[in-house]
Amino acid sequence: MLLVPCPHCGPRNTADLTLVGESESRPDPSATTPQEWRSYLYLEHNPAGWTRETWYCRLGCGRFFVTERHRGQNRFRHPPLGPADESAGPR
Amino acid sequence: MDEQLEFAGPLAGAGEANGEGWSLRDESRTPKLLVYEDFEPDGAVERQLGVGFGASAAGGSGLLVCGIRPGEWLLLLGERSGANPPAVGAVTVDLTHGVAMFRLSGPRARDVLASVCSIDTSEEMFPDGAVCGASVARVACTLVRDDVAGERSYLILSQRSSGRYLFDAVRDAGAR
Amino acid sequence: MSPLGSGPGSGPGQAPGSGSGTCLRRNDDRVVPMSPSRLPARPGEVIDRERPLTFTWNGGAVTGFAGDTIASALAASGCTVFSRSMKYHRPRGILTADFWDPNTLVQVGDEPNVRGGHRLLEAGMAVSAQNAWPSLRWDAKALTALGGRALSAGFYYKTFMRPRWLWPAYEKVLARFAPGGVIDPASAPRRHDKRYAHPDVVVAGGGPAGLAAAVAAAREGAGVLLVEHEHSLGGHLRWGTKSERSMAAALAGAAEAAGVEILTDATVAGRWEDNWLAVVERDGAGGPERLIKARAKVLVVAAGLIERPYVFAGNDRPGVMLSGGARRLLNLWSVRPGSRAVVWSANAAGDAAAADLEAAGVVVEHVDARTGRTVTAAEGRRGALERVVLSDGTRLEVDLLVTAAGWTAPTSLLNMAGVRPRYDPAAARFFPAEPGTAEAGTVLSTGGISGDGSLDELVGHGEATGRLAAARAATLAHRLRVATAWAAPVDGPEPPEVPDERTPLGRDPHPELYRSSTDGIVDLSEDVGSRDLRHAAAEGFDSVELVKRWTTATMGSAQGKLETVNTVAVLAEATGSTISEVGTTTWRPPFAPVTLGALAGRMFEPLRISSLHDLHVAAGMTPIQAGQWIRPEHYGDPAAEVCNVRANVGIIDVSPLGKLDIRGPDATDLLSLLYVNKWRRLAIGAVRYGVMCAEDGVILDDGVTGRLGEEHYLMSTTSSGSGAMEVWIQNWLQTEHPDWRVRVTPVTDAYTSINVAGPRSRVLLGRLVDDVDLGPEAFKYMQVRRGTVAGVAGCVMWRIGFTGELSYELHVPAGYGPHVWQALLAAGADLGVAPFGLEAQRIMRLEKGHFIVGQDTDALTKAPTAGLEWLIKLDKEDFCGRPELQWALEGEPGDAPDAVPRLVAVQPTDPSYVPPEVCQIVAATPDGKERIIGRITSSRFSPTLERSICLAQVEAVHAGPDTELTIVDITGRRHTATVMLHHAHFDPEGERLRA
Amino acid sequence: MVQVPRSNPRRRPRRGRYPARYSAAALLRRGKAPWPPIWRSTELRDTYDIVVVGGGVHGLATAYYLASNWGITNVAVLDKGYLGGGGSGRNTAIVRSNYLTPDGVAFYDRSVRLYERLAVDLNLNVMFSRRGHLTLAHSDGALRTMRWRAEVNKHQGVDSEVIGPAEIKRLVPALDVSEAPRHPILGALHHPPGGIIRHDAVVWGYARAAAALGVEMHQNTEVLDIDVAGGSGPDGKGPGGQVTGVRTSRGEVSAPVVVNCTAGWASLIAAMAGLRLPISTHPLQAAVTEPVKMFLPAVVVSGSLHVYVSQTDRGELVFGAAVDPLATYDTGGSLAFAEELAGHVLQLMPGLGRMRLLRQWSGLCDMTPDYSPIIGATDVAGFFCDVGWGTYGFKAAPVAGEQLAACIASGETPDLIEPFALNRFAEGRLVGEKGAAAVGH
Repeated sequence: MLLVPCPHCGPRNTADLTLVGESESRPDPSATTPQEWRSYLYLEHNPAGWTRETWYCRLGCGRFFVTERHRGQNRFRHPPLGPADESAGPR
Repeated sequence: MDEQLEFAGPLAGAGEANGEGWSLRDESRTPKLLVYEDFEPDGAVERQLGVGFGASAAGGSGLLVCGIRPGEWLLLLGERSGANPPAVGAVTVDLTHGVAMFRLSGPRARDVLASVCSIDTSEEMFPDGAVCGASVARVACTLVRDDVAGERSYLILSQRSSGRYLFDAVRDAGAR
Repeated sequence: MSPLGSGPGSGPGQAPGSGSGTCLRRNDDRVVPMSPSRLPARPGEVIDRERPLTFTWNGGAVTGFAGDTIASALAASGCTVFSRSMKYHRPRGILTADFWDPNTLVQVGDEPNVRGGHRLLEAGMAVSAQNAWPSLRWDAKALTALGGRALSAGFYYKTFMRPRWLWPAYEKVLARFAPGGVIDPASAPRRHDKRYAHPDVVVAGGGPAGLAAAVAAAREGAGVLLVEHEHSLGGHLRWGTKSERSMAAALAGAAEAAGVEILTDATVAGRWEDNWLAVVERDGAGGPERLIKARAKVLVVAAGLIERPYVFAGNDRPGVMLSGGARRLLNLWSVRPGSRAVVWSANAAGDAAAADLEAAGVVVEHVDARTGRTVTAAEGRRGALERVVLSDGTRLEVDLLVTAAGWTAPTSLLNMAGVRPRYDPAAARFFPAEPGTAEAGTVLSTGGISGDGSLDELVGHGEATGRLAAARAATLAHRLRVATAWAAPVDGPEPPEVPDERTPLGRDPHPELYRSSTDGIVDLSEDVGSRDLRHAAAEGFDSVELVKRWTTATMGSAQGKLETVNTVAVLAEATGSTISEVGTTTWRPPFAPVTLGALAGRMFEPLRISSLHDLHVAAGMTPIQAGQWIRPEHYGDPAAEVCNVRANVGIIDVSPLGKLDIRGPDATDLLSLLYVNKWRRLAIGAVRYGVMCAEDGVILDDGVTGRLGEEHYLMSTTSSGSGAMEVWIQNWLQTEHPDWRVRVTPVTDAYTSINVAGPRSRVLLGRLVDDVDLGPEAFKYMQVRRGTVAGVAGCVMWRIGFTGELSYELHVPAGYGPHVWQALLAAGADLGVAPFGLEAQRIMRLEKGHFIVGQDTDALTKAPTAGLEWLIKLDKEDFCGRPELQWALEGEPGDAPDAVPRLVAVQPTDPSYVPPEVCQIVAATPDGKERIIGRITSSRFSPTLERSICLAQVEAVHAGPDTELTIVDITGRRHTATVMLHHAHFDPEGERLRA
Repeated sequence: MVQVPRSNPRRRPRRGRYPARYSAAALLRRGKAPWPPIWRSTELRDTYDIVVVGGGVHGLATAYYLASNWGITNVAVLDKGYLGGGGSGRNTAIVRSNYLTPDGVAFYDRSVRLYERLAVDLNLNVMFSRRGHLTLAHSDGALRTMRWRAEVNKHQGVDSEVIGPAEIKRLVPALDVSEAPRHPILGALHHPPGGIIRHDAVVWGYARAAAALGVEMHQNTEVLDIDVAGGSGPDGKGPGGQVTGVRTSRGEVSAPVVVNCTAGWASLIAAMAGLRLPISTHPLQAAVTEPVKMFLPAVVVSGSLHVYVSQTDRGELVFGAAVDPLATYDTGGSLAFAEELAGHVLQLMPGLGRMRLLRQWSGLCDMTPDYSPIIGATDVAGFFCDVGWGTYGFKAAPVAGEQLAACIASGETPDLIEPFALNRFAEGRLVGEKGAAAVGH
């Protein structure tokens, strides 16, 4: 089981966390277009390489954070980028 | 906590189970206060409480301060102590009734835990005073190493409603 | 006559077409005497002749000794045929006499596919052959009639296509040929323990190199777990010379002394990211296996080598054995595998086998494969070996043929770490290539897998590997402690990265021996021959993966341990390429089969109960599982419970209702963000209903939130949604608004929640509350108060009305929940108070037309569909799902508003007819057909209105009041129903709850 | 829409055109003599009318129906590995049509009907075993969803019904239908037409039949890039563009039509054409046990326990589960999967504790937000998609191939696949199968 580098707890089993998804910035809801908004809702980059991801440390510190993972080789870039950045909206 | 009224714990029967080299006790009555960091964090709360995330420290009269999450502390006010907690933090919430708390003690306590929890409880990785969030028998718990008189001892805290299931699961694990 | 084939129990070898079953049945009542093939006591044997064990083989009693495996005991008793092959049902004898022996899988009691070559003998075992033949004789004939000679691999793809209706019959016949033992679904489940471990170093393999590595690592201070596949340590030394055996003993002793944790009869079944290992402790006694989930810092793979069969005509005939098999039988269990033997040897192991056999009094013809002589055929009759033919035409009358053709490195665990095997023609085997992944530095190999050498060289390499492993583990341990919040602080700097300076093991030259000039069986478990492989290649299945799928080679019980390399070699030969070019198939976990029981362990299925659970049980509740919660569905008569609430007063345990304590100056902003409606002007002491939507406008959850203070709210969510909502809210706070000054604390379990409902609820509550004015003016509908109930301070009271009655929701500190519940029942006895369950509540909410998220709505239901336009406030600049809701309300190009579903209340024309939930609503189409236009989402018989009532989702065009709908019954019958004006069937103006 | 030349009118007779016709008689005649190649291998040419990317069951079916139904044979199927090496050879080979939405039901029902004829159509026995399919319900919510599906299925003329524990026990005696388990079996959706099939055989059958019609299969030919002209993207790719060809590990190929049938890799191929898809790639794991004598007569599925199980004619139990929650292209699999799986299987059939897991593996699934595929044309002219198949692609291959072939050849989108167009996401019209997945777990 992959160890996820939680910036607060330290390395933890994947099963202790939840992958929230690709970090995607949330369009301004009062000014957005259907095109833009639905890209934000549905479209993925889904590369086989490095991706910025938001993780939730469900069983540990309860914190959301952003890190980079290589989705092809399934390993993390250390160290993690720290707490979740504000651009990453819930999906 | 009102002493006139009878406090109903999470368990039905005996609040205690014992096995070879371990014992499990219900300490859910223990008053528990959740304290949050100030809204503009300046580390004052941590300085005052003496510990940060991942650690615990015994205060006076049976008070145990546990850093359960970054910027969040759970204050356990020992059963006897009428200790009034330090008035710190932005927000304080009484979780006495919402959280079940069991104490797993004894030389074999570590082995019992090893069959229901994936946390490395070696001396180096989980020393006395250590605090972490972990799954115990698939229940989200806070685990505190709180040795008593030099004897290996763990506090296992979970949401109250899972308490009875959790107690039974840990007891069964010990019964193997 | 040779001892082979003569002894009782050897019957299976007899007349073709008849077989084991028949003959064995003849033996049923015969106790089989010890056969001459068991030799007098010999040094190094692992059996205890003082402890004879009697068991049964196909019903006949047989006796072996403690320390015997099932196979060795049977061999000692003279048995030569242990199974029938999968496809052709050819007799099969011992090949390797160990775990990987494909021919000695047997049924033991209710346990199928037991490795007879590995499982230790126990008294009273009921052992039987798995592919016993005559029971399938008729089918056999049927199959032969189909053309036994055309039974090449994949033949079934080429026939049975027509007539289509006949295929199922063919299929049944084919299925009867399924190999393997018998599982009894009724056999009692056993308890399998599991545990986690965090060793510094795990060594897979307890041979000389593995032992040396474990000892060296432990001496460097590492915590070491040594896992050995066999029943005792020492690897190939165990059946070796006196000095080799004492070397094994010495190493084992050292491991013991160094404090190595030793597991025998155990396997590292798999390796995953960051050295997450599955270690399976097989219970030698056939008892419950145990799974250990080990997070190792470093894994040392010392799995040794597996001997490779040679492919030639008759190579699967009983009496043909690998050198290791012959030596194990002879040296571990003192079983003489034959009396006249050809030993065809290409290496030292084979030479040693020849010597051992000669020493045991076997007449041996030693044929040196290194001179180019090969075996072309093993011939005989009645499942026995009688003659071996060599490439130079020599014919030798023997009853045993021992081959030593070379080795296969079981590199599975290394492959799982990204290390690819690479073929070396000079050494005629695969070796692990350079580390393939970044973390491969934490996966090391030693021993036969890595190379050859003298015993001293192997041990030396093992020790170097152990020291390297310990050093790297120390570095990782240091980093782990530094990174882990709760770990003990580290003293001193990080131990330096240790480079790999081990002197590599050499590689002994070995002739490439895979297939002779004749064709034979390549995969003995699957009955796949070299001809099948060559034909498959000719048919275009020219890659190893394709040929594997077409012929099923390497897919059997041995999972390629014995046959993969031969498969590759034959394919290479057939396609005129090299073994390196063809490459090998992927070794997939597990390394050795694992029981489902061990993998499952004890399943943990958390349950949640409220503080009132025991009271509900005492009151005779009928429980229902709602997610993890156990709740009272009713206490006997839900309809009566409804009537009692409507007429008197009832109390229901709603503790699972999600509750969140929200505090801070920005609390109101948070509510405005989460809910689609407004919260700015909610007065202290007031509660409001709200709906939350996801970013796609779909309804997520609903509930009421009360304002307890200037900066203090208590929010309620649905019971099923509470967990998800906690995370949802944290996500918004942490990722979108980390600057907001608000703290959200889940307090669901802190309160026991009791809804007191019914016209007499105010009276009842009045008797238990004195610090709150419950008067209709003082405590209005949709208000919240804090006070003392039955002497319990700190209770929160909401005046709301899910049931449509005057009702109060009490949130009581959970420890005092039972006290308050009992006080209510006691105080209200004269008022007719009684508990009611979920079902009664569901009926009443339906009478009121309240929807349930997830039942009346689904994953595509946007707020307007549920009739919530009035709630959505687009003049807020931001809230979850705002854009989608705006477009849903204002419409966008391409919309077909008529097709958007609407949630409506529906009443069947026939008041006694209750349409099943989710039955479909249809409308006629122009072409005279019917189209689904919606469905019933909730339906009940209302005891209050004495008629059936429903909620339904129908396309907007059909959602107008008084529209007549057609409901299709499960039986296909049609029923009419009418769309109502209001969602509420009962008291639409809500006079009762405002009373 | 590009006009694709047709070599001759649709439905030319195929019989007799095969390199070697399969039959029992032929088997006997040939005895142990080798058979001629199942498909001929040719050199990769530098131009085709249509390039299908992905030599799995979807790509091969598409190519086969282009050739057989529309006479379009100048087609190359390219695969970076070997034919059927992806999801086609890694799935659990279950075939069923008991879906939730009318659209879904009609679509998959067509697929099942094609499967029933496939062995004859392709003259290769795909061993379709129509043994019945049970979807167990462990909660009222789940039971409601089963009833919902049954209702819709019936209305669409598909044979499905909700049955109770007693009937379940009668059909599959090994199941524990008592109240004892934590997740008791309350009922099931019984779907008699459902069954299992030999997945590799379907791949080989389509490949062999397509090859016989002139379609070329090129293995070990990886598509590295797609040439698009006139697109709105900076590189001339993307919406508004027109496909002109592909660059492969074995050279450039020009083609006016490129079809993306690459399942788990769909996002990567689409990106080459300048398109972003609503897809994330998750592994789906499966496992097989050692063989035992037949005891499991039907396909058994439990949604809430995330397990499906069937017993092959070889006696092995084949298990599948839900997709891994962790999005990744790594197919290493996990131990957690095997643990969960075993635990759940034993909850359903407690007597199987002594069966042994023999092998586990993973395939890559292209998951869409509404659990429905993406089929048809895209905003890049000549670039077609047959992706988003998640965990249900194998059972849909025949109909997807048939309909996509029609879509490409005729330039019009057939009704059956209209609901599954890519633009449904931009227009916020997701498919209702998500309702099934979300209602009453």
